[in-house]
Amino acid sequence: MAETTFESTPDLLLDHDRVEQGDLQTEELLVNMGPQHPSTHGVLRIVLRTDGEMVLEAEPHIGYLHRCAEKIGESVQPYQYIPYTDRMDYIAGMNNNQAFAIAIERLCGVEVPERAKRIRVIMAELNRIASHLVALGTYGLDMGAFTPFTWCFREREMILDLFEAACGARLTYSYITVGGVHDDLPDGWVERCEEFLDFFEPKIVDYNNLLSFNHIFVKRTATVGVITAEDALAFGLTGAALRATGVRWDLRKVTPYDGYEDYDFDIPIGQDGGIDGVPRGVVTGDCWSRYYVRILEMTQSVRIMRQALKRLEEGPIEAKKVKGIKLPADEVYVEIENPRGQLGFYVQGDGSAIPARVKARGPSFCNLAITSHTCRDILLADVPAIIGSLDVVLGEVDR
Amino acid sequence: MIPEDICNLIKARFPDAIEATVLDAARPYVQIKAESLVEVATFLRDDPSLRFNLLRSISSIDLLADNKLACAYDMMHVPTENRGDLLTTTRSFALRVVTDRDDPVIPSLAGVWRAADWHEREAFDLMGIRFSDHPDLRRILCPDDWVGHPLRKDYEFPLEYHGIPATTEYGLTNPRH
Amino acid sequence: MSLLVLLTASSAFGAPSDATGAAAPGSVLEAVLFYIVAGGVVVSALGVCIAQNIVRMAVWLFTALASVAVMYFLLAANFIGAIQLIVYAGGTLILLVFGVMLTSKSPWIRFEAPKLELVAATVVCVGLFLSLCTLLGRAAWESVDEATAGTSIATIGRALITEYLVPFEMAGVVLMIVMVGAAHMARQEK
Amino acid sequence: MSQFAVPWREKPEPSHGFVSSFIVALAKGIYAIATPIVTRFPGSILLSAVVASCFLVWAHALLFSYVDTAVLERAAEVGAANPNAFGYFSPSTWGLPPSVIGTLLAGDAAVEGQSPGLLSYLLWPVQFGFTRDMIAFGAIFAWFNIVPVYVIWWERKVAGRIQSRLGPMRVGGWHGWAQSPADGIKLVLKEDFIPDAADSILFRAAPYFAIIPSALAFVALPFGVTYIFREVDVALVFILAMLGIEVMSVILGGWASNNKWSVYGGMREACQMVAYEIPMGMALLVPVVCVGSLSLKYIGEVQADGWFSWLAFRNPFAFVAFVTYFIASLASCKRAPFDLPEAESELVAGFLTEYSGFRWALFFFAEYAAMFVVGGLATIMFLGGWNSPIPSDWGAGLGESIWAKGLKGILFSGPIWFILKCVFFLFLQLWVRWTLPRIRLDQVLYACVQVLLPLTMVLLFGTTLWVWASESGNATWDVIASIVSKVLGIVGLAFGFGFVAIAGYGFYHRRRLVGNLVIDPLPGS
Repeated sequence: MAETTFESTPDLLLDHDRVEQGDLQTEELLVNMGPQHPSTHGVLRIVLRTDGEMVLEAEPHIGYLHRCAEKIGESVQPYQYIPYTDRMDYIAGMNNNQAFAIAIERLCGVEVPERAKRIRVIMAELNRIASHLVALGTYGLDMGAFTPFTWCFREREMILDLFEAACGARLTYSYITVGGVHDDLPDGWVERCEEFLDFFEPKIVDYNNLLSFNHIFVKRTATVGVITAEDALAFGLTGAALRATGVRWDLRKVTPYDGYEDYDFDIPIGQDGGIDGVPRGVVTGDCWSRYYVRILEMTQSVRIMRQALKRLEEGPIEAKKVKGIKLPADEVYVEIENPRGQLGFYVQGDGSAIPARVKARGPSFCNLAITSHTCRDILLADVPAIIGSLDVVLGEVDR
Repeated sequence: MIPEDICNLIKARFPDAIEATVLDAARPYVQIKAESLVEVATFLRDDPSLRFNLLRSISSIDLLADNKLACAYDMMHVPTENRGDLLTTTRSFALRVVTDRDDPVIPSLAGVWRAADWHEREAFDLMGIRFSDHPDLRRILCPDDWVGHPLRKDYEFPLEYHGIPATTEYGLTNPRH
Repeated sequence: MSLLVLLTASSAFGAPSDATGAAAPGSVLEAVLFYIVAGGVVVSALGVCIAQNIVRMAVWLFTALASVAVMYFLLAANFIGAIQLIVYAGGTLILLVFGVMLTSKSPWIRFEAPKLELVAATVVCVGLFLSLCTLLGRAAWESVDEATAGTSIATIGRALITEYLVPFEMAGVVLMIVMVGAAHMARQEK
Repeated sequence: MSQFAVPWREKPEPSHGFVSSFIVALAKGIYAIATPIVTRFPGSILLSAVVASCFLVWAHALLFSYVDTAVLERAAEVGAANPNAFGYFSPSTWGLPPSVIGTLLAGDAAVEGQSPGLLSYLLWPVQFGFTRDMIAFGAIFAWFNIVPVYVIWWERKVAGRIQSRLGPMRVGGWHGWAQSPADGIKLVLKEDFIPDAADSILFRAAPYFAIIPSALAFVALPFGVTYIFREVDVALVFILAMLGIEVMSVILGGWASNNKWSVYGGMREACQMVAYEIPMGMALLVPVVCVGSLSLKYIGEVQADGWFSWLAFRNPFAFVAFVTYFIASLASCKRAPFDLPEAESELVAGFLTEYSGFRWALFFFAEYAAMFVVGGLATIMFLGGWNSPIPSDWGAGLGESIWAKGLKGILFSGPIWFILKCVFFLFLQLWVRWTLPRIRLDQVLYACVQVLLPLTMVLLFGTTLWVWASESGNATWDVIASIVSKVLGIVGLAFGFGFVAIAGYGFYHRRRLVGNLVIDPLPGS
């Protein structure tokens, strides 16, 4: 037969002297998980050092989707750059548009009209729901449950229908632009959106019954990949991953933007099991908490949207004289609450219409950095559970 | 706590560290010397009145006109004492370190905030800033055998990579595209 | 191939339930099948010795065990045949392969015995074979006319808990000791 | 060439080999004939397909019994037969000549020299065991092929409905009935791909290690009292052995692929199978202890007295053993939630990662056939086998005519009941698969070693005591036992009716998509 050797590639930088000598000497195996792997949510490559089913060490390797989006930002005007922000986190395009738009508005001092702010909030929360639906569905897939995926995507399709009606695109919207939003809402959109919210809210109970409180699912995710609040902050985790550790922290409350201070909503956090309907065995900061925080955030998003739809008034949707605006020789760093965490844009102007430097701080990028810290001495099946619960989008990790 | 107070705190503790201050801008920051970066960062993280425990971002900047490279550090305070309560008070701050463009070396902050690990690798990969004492300074986004650092202003895009064409005919004639 | 196996197995069980009669002992078909299966046993056993890769050895061992099971079926000892498949082919062998894959340096390595060992093994084997042959040649063979058909399991069961109770229990105790010992050894690692 | 140049028509037809052209032509032909029929009468066609496939299994048995009663028994009565003719396969004799068969069929053995007729020539080979085996083998092989193909199609439909989508709808017209055969043809025509670094011999051999045992399991699986290919006194152990050695194929396939994920799949399968064989076998021992036989035929015959005589309701231990067996059988078929060997999100496709085309199809044939077999075992060991819930002595008054036999076959006991119950178990397996997440390996082993194994030991011990108490002949105990059995039967009935009621509720409240949210688009969309 063909003799093959499985030698590790030299660039892995994993130490090999942990093989213990004994009667039952076991072989450690280096396994490539990805870049083509069903549960790495894109082109993530994780090198696992395994001993049987135990994963001793996991080292993520990223960059397979690197498109140098920051370099592109230095060659185009801000309103031309909006479509590129869609391509970063392609699951939550609206929120990315919003972050970059706010960054440019803060830099140039553009005042956004009231109606545009309301529409932005509606779109951002809709996209938060859509993004969380993808996260829940694919997390079900990671756990081997196929049905939640199609159920979540069924509702996501309706959100995409709404987006398509508003802006004509279903994935890369470029709807929220510098100074406002690109188009006004079509006739009947608000009613349709309310109809969707009425339809969607009871569906969350369905997801809970099917997946969240499923005994096997809880056993698979509870106490797996526990991250403490201190670790989470040290590694720069934000968003649901940070809230699951018990820190009630959300930029929409802390540093409100686009009028989030007007709305009444709660910040769900992860908590230990046994109370408030959280199953026994759940520990603050484990995979189940991260998953369930997203479920709870969807209900809060529905709440915000109902208020925003009620307060939507006629008016202009875009600030005047935004296209071709000269960026002052100044710099700004703006973070907003993306579905995945805090999405930041650092923009530096130099007096021309084109930014001198655009830097995106992707929440997925920072959240993924904790992988090698968390994926230690766990089972192979826990690796997809942890990666999936961090909910990374590789388009944004690699940018 | 406004940026002036933080700046004064740093000044009181490290009189020689500050090179420049920009405090009345959209993003106030303090420019400090590279060699005192780690002490200042540790102070910012550990001082009970500051406690900047969340490193938000490290942005590398190419100051081609001054023949310098810079790193901008954005940090934030996330109160963790009353965990579970709604947190509405926060403070954020920014540092900047400027280094030589030909031999850019900045001390690593990976020992202060572990989040700095990947951010610094990214800055190393795309801007070519070397971080001394970094535990694992490798390219993170580009392949290991990539030549050059793409985010530098004078970077020339390669025409091919391992036989894969990296530009189009249009790109050849319009290099800025 | 599957047809052959199916045929073998089907003829081994005797005729259909309501058909015209059982396969006559000593019929031509049975003889032919016996030689085919016996050849299979010999070839597989040789394969175990000759193969250089440990998984291939396991496969040869599997075919050897399965062929022996088919021989049991041919002898109308269905219970023994099925148990042979469950315990040896489906259980022990799988555990063996499992252990090899888990603990060996790599399942992809190959063994090459030193020449001296080969020569020694050949000598021992030939000697063993010759002594077996002489033993078989000297034995007084009696043919048993009545095959115990039908109630073989009941007979076995009764024999196990009456006549051979002590050896049966002894075997159980020995296996128990082996299990405890194995568990102890596995624990010692940590 | 036409006036309008159509680019894709200008290309020359790709040349095929003879075999592939033949298969394609065959597929097109079947498709052309079957599609109009199926699209026009979908429901009736499906029903007749079920009946026909049931018939396939037992038609040959009817034929044999006809030949036995009409020819051979009479021949023995009149002494016209050569005793050697009944041998399995002996070239020295040619059996009853067709002329004698003809006279026997005519019912008058005394008249010599009558022309035998075509029928007697057709029936002549059936008197030999070898021919009978060949026919029965054909039937089993056909069934073995039909089950996976249509269960896969059905699984996709069921999965679609559970996931609020439609499943296959295109191929063949009516609900994509031809999807699975079309997939099969595609798989056969696919490139025969073997990885360069694989152990090519073992890589090729591994699928056969899967498919031969699962085909052999059908040899001893009774579909009815007389519809057995071979009646084996240890049929249960034999089928368990066949299910047990199937694991070899997974290990071999995983190893020979020379892929680390495949090896993981193989090792997971090995440890899962070796572990779950024990609770599965011990759960099956519970009814064996109740009945006192390993012969599936005998175990089936014991349960002929209607619903309350089914072994699952014999005593509480058997009832629990039934559930235990079902869980263990899921594990032994690598079905969700125990589908760790091919866990998609962890191991890419596990041991199947490097397989494609026909070999991949063989693995799936084996898996679905094994699903049917474990369902069949559950049916025979716990749910009355081929007996209907109606006690079969109610039909004693029907007589012995051919029509009465047919009616009894449908009402009281026959392969159709067996197949329906197997289909019910298949549905349960699909339902579980498309509802539950996957279990982790340590939980799989924990469930086996720490939960199921002690449980089945208790069950076995308890049922032994129960049987011992029943055989002691204590009248009070008999009353208690019968009451317990009735209660268990009623619980089972409640489960059954609950199942039907839930399905009916779902059917009554079914909705297509969700209202006008989808149907009428907004301006701009």
